[in-house]
Amino acid sequence: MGKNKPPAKYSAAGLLWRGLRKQSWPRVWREPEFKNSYDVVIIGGGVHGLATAYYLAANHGITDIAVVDRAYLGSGGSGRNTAIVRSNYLTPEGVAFYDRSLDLYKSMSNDLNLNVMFSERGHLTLAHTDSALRTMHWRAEVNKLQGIDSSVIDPAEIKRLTPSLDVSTNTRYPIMGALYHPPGGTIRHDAVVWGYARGADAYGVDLFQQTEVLDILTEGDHGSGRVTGVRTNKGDISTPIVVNCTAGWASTISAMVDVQLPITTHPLQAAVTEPVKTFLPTVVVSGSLHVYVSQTDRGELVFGASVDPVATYNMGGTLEFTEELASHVLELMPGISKMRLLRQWAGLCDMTPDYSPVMGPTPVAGFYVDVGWGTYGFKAGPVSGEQMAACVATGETPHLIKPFELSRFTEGNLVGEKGAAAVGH
Amino acid sequence: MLLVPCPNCGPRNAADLSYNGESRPRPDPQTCSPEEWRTYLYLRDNPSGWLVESWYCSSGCRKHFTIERHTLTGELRTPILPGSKPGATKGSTK
Amino acid sequence: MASSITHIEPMPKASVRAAADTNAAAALGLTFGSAERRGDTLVVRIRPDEWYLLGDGAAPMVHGLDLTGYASTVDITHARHAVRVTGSHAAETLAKLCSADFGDAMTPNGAAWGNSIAGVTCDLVRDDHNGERSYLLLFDGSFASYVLRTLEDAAAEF
Amino acid sequence: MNHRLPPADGEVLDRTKALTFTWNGKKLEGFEGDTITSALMANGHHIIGRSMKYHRPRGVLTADFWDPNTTVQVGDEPNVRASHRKLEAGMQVVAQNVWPSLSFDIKAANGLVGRFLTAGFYYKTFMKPAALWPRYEHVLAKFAPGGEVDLDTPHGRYDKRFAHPDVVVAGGGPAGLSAAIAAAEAGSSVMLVEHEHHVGGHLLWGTEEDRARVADLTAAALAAGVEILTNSTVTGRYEDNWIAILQRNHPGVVERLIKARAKTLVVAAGTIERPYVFEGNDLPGVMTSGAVRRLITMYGVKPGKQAVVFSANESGEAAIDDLRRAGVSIARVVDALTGERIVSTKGSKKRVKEVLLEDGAKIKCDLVVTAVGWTTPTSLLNMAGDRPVYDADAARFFPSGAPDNVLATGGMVGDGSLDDLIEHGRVTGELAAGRAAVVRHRLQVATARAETVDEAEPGYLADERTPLDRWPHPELFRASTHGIVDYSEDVSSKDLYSAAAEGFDSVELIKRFTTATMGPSQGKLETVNTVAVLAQARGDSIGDVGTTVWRPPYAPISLGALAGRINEPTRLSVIQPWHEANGATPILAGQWVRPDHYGDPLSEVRNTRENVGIIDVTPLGKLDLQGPDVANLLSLLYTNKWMQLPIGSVRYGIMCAEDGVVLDDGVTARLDEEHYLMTTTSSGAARIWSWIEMWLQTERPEWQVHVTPVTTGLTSINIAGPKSRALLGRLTDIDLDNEAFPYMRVRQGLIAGIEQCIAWRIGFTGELSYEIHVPSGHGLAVWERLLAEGADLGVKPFGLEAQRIMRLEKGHFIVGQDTDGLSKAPVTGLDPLLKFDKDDWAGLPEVRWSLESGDHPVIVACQPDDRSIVPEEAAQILRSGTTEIVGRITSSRMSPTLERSICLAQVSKEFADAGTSLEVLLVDGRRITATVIEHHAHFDPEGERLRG
Ligand SMILES: Cc1cc2nc3c(=O)[nH]c(=O)nc-3n(C[C@H](O)[C@H](O)[C@H](O)COP(=O)(O)OP(=O)(O)OC[C@H]3O[C@@H](n4cnc5c(N)ncnc54)[C@H](O)[C@@H]3O)c2cc1C
Ligand SMILES: NC(=O)c1ccc[n+]([C@@H]2O[C@H](COP(=O)([O-])OP(=O)(O)OC[C@H]3O[C@@H](n4cnc5c(N)ncnc54)[C@H](O)[C@@H]3O)[C@@H](O)[C@H]2O)c1
Ligand SMILES: Cc1cc2nc3c(=O)[nH]c(=O)nc-3n(C[C@H](O)[C@H](O)[C@H](O)COP(=O)(O)O)c2cc1C
Ligand SMILES: [Zn+2]
Repeated sequence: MGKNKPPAKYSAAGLLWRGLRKQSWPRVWREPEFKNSYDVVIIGGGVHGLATAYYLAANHGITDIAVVDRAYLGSGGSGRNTAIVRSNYLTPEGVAFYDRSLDLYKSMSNDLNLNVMFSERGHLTLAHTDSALRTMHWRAEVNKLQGIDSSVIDPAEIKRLTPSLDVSTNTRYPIMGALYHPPGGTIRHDAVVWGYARGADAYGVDLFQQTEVLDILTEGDHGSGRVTGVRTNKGDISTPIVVNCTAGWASTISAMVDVQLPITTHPLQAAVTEPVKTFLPTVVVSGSLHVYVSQTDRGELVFGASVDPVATYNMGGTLEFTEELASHVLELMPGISKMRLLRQWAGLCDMTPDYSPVMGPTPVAGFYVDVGWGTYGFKAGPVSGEQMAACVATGETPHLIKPFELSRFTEGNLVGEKGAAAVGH
Repeated sequence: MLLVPCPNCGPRNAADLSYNGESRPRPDPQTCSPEEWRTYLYLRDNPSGWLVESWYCSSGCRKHFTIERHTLTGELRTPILPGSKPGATKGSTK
Repeated sequence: MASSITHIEPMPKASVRAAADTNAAAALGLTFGSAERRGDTLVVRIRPDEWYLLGDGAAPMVHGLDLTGYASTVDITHARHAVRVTGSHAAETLAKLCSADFGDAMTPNGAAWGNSIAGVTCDLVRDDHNGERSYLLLFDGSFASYVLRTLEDAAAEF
Repeated sequence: MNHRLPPADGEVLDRTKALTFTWNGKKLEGFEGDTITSALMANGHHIIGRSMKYHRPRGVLTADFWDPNTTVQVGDEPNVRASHRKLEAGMQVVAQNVWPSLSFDIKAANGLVGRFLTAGFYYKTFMKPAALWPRYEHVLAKFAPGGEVDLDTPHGRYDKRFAHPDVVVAGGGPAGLSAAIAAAEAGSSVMLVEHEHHVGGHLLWGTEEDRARVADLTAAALAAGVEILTNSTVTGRYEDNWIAILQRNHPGVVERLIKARAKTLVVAAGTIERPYVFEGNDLPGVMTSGAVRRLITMYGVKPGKQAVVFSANESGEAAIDDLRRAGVSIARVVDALTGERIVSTKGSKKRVKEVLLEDGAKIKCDLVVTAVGWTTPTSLLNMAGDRPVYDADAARFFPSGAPDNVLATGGMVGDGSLDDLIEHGRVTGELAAGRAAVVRHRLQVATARAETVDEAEPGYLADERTPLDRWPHPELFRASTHGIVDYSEDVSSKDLYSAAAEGFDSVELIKRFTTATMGPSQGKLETVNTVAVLAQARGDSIGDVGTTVWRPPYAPISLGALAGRINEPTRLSVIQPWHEANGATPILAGQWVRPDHYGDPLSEVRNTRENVGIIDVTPLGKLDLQGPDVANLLSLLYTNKWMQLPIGSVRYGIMCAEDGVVLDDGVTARLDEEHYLMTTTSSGAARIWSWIEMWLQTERPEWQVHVTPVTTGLTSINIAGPKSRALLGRLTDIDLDNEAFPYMRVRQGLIAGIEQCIAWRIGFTGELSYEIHVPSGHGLAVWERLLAEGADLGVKPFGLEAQRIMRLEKGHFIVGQDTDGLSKAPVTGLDPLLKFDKDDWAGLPEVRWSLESGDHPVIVACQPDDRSIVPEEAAQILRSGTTEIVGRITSSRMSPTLERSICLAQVSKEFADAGTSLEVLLVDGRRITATVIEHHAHFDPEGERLRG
């Protein structure tokens, strides 16, 4: 292709150098010209689409790729998620998969030469009932067997790790214990998106923003047949391979080739407070209270919840979300009632019946899906990109994602993550 | 909060009802194939647009009904009680 | 105190379920969502196919009904508890805990509807007494102490 | 108070009431009516905070809520808006974001290296070595801006209320007041919400005549019955005009959240004055014209001695008058309309000293006032779906069209004389009232009592308002120099230029990369300047760049107010007070509070097995079912058969969801020909009720079944143990003889003198037992009678824990504990209950296929070979010597009856046969063995005790 020039190297020295010479940095990615044909078209410029493009280029030498997004890069879930990263899932399939992602995250700042600020601060999932505690134990045991640092800790230990939590027993939802996962933490979500975009661009991948896919062109019968191209608001592109990485909008893209998905789209809401001096050192999740919280280095508390019950593509957000969030957070941390909510927003989540993704080929040849990311897909971005790239490049579904194929639904082999609480992150 | 027009009670806060999602026909359990049954169980159209879905007026009249909702704009139209005829748009205030 | 909150138990209560074409439905009448005093009994059409009979006359009234056809009755004296909120601030007190519109236009005297109060599913009947605002609340009895506590807390400002 | 002006008309101070407060520990005085800021300035303190990144000293910029530079800590409350919060006696006000002190801040050193700390610098550094990032992170976190949370802050009394006004008006300026009056006079109920402490909007710092108009309008509004809420903010507009209003001055509460379902929302939010971008624009002493006008007129504060005023509009002109009146000398008026421009300022660390103009003039001053135009706070309209459109002639954004139930008026939609604004407000108010009347009418018709609505629907009003003029205004955003664009985030126009050059050149990307507009004022001050600078950098038009998404809340809202009173419903059986008085340890089970045990669960088990125990099982879900089709319904929902259940019998059943997964279980009794009583699990009660209604209403509407929940109508007591018959026999007229009343039968009769009681013989505990259901008004009396009458039999209450142990001894599974979200019915091992010769039942196909495939796990009972070891529930079962998971322990206890540990487990089929040895991994890492036993029951597998 000839285009692959490594991007300008980011470093403290470079910063100093350019600062002194008042020189600005080059563009993070090109503004490419629209071509009418590509080897692969990836729909969705979120972490999944960009990582898939990056690994196709980096690991498999496939660089004639267009990534198209109808808005700006990261405008979907990837730009609006609360960026919690962990690998202490309930099923062995889940654990192996997410652990690979965590590994990729650990070396990402170096690999992509961009600081993604992975903050390995420890992740606590609180249990307020016997049965929640039992699930925590279950998860811990499965995790330990796979070499994941994960254990159940008692209220005294919880208090030591996170003094702002109320661990007294006379509350409506007493904290009885927690699943503690020291390698879990948060990451700068935007930086991950930009890092993959910059990396893919350097290999010659073309990134098109404000480019909406309106239809997928096929030959043969709809629902089977094969892909020949995509139609966008900027023109048609012919391609034998289309990868659907559109998360919340996954059904709308799959409907273009009559592939029905086990997905409903629900909004997931989040909010931040005004900044205060840091006091919350860990990530805290409570499944029964439908809330999770962490504090950024800028001092804001970032909150999330479980998905809204009503399926919708509307990202307006609701007042009820903030009300419930506040009352539940104050039950966990009564001392912060005077903090103020600064902004609330919502993103769309592609929920599946078994809280696990749908990845790999479909009955339409050349049409691949990497969807079903629900409320937990950001942390899976790197491994999904790596595995989907392998899947597309080799035509074989790698074993790490084999359990997540679309066919499991009609075959009745659902993944057991449903056993874990609805608020996972 | 969305106002959902119950055919009996009129517009009610969505929180007063329970949402049962996309309505879809149940295959005959004696004759259907696993494929058909699991399509009924798991697969959804999930359109960004008009969708026929079912709600339960759990704190009001306690009736199930179907309604068309636009999943992007939130517009609602033609609520119907099972067994009754469409067009009972009494509930709409829009 | 501008509003009074009374737990009026025990009060006899019956639920009558009857399809539109039954004699029981014809005898009980009323529009869905309204209530009427008949002697010492408050008759409430709380659902399209369900009436509450509240008060000492409930059992005799049930007795007098022709329950042939698709009709039945259940004694709900113990299943549902009644609380009465009366006084000039009754509506304001309830408006702190319940999303209903307590204005005369939407819920005039004699209105009855299902709703929730502070998270508890509840049937409400506006049943003014001598021109004074009054609401009857009926809800699952196990919530009684919670509902009373919450109502009293809400009323404290008045 | 050396900077206080003499008393004058228009001030909101009560000079008879002096208030003492402290500022960074130093005692100062202000007046009632002062804001914290005005009191500080009156005392000569004009540096109120430091900036977030470079820790530059900052003074008043806008002197209102949105002032980015005057955020302080007051006692235990962080991030207080000093320019909005009214002074109170005894307030302890402390500067935030400073270390070690406001006047000397070490972090200000950041300012020196500012050239290198360009936007997004941290993405480009600290990558190597990777191990060091956590340490860098730790240091960065120390720079977090904002105040400090005191974790011992109590949750104060916050409150909420719902409201159903016809019209909500957001904004109490002249346009809003006028709209409110008109709407109220047209018959609407109206709530007028004003963010400031007083209505009047910009007239408050206007002329005497302006204030007279405010007084008139206020009087008219009150006379028309408008509910006026001041110091209150419309914080959000959500679907279907669900409006959030934060009221900060309701008596008796800290704050109150009003949730209003408005039929029409009128947005009259006015305009916000925008700052000008130039070098040194964040030096203390640089202010907007609105700031000096407020300070002088409302708070009697002299903002400086010598001013340069950069003015492009009448607000600048008015500020000049105000300054003169306050005795501030005007060093120079820089007239933007004639093309004059400010280039930069110079100052000491503490204050601006000099202004440089484009014509080269340098003017000494200690105050620079800018009047360069307005930002339209379209936030609430955007929440309703409106997209703002830029008008280059007026140099501001305007709304483009909201839904019919949201109307904008006043400065947001145009300009005009005061009379024009009031007239536009009036017409808008009438339109709002007219549209609200239609909605009100439709609502009344749509609710059930439609018959009570006589009048015809009012005609729907079209929007025929004459639009307000848009006055021309120069496009003034930035000087030829760079300066701060986002004060609270310390983002300069230079940062925006370099971010755009790097490719972050859409408005959303530049926001995320530089954090411009992401701070506490959320773009109220900085959006337009950000967009304008980006447009310049891109060589594009402001309109093409567009704005970022505005989102709720309009103004930050406390978590306390959002939470309100924290009400969490709890349910109690009528016996619960007795349990508590008698030493029960409570446990929360869903919403129910129940006795876990009364001190010693093991002895409760022993007593029940030896004598007789009673347990309060009221939370068991109970549904009264009546009608000719009940048996059909039961056959459809349970996996087993129900058509032939004789009157007087009970039967156990399990229910599946349509995917075959076990949903619930319980027993149902046939009381009469068409009358049944169903029990469900406690947690399943509500779910199963709506599940049944769903089937009846949507799948089998022709069936006739009436379902009534009676869970708490009946107090349920299980009397268990060998002496249960003797005990119950003393209280009832029911014939308890084993022949007359065998196992799995139901009888009705008198118990403890109470009529209409139900008793059935079932045995969750494995003992001879009677479960009685008595009308709950008598539940406590019956409970006490049982204890009194059975004293000689050794009757004792037992709690949930003893019941759990006994059911485990008996091998009964618990839905959701021994099964999980993927356990289809065959997992229970109760194959005889799965009837495939029925036409249909919920989940039938999946259960059949699961059974046919045979590869499902099953529940087995097993016993550790070391009888003293009780494996943890959730301990994993492994293929011997490997780490392959083949099952897990789901229930586990020490059995007091067998004096050994006992378990239920889910294992793969291959490990399910009796006698199989299981390898169990304990949580502490030890591996032990356990043996699968033949039956689920560890105790009395043949069931002789319960049948006896
Ligand atoms: C509030 C919130 C909090 C979350 N918290 C976490 C968390 O803590 N941890 C975690 O792991 N996960 C979390 N998630 C989930 C996570 O954000 C998503 O699963 C993940 O970002 C999905 O990434 P993606 O690349 O697949 O999709 P997205 O990032 O959503 O990208 C899809 C893209 O497709 C584009 N698109 C859609 N239709 C078209 C079309 N027709 N043509 C062209 N482009 C199109 C969209 O514009 C979008 O940019 C959260 C999600 C939300 C909403
Ligand atoms: N703002 C100024 O400083 C100023 C000065 C001179 C003239 N003007 C002109 O006056 C006209 C504006 O008159 P007007 O009546 O439309 O506005 P106004 O600015 O007089 O009043 C608007 C009021 O709305 C309040 N408000 C805004 N959002 C709110 C919310 N979400 N909740 C509660 N209150 C909220 C503000 O606090 C303000 O008091 C414009 O033409 C403007 O150019 C304005
Ligand atoms: C982890 C995280 C932290 C955020 N912090 C802030 C913040 O400090 N200030 C802010 O205005 N928005 C913050 N946001 C929200 C964004 O401004 C924005 O609302 C979100 O990305 C959704 O985009 P949209 O509002 O444009 O739809 C944050 C978002 C995320 C995911
Ligand atoms: Zn209804």
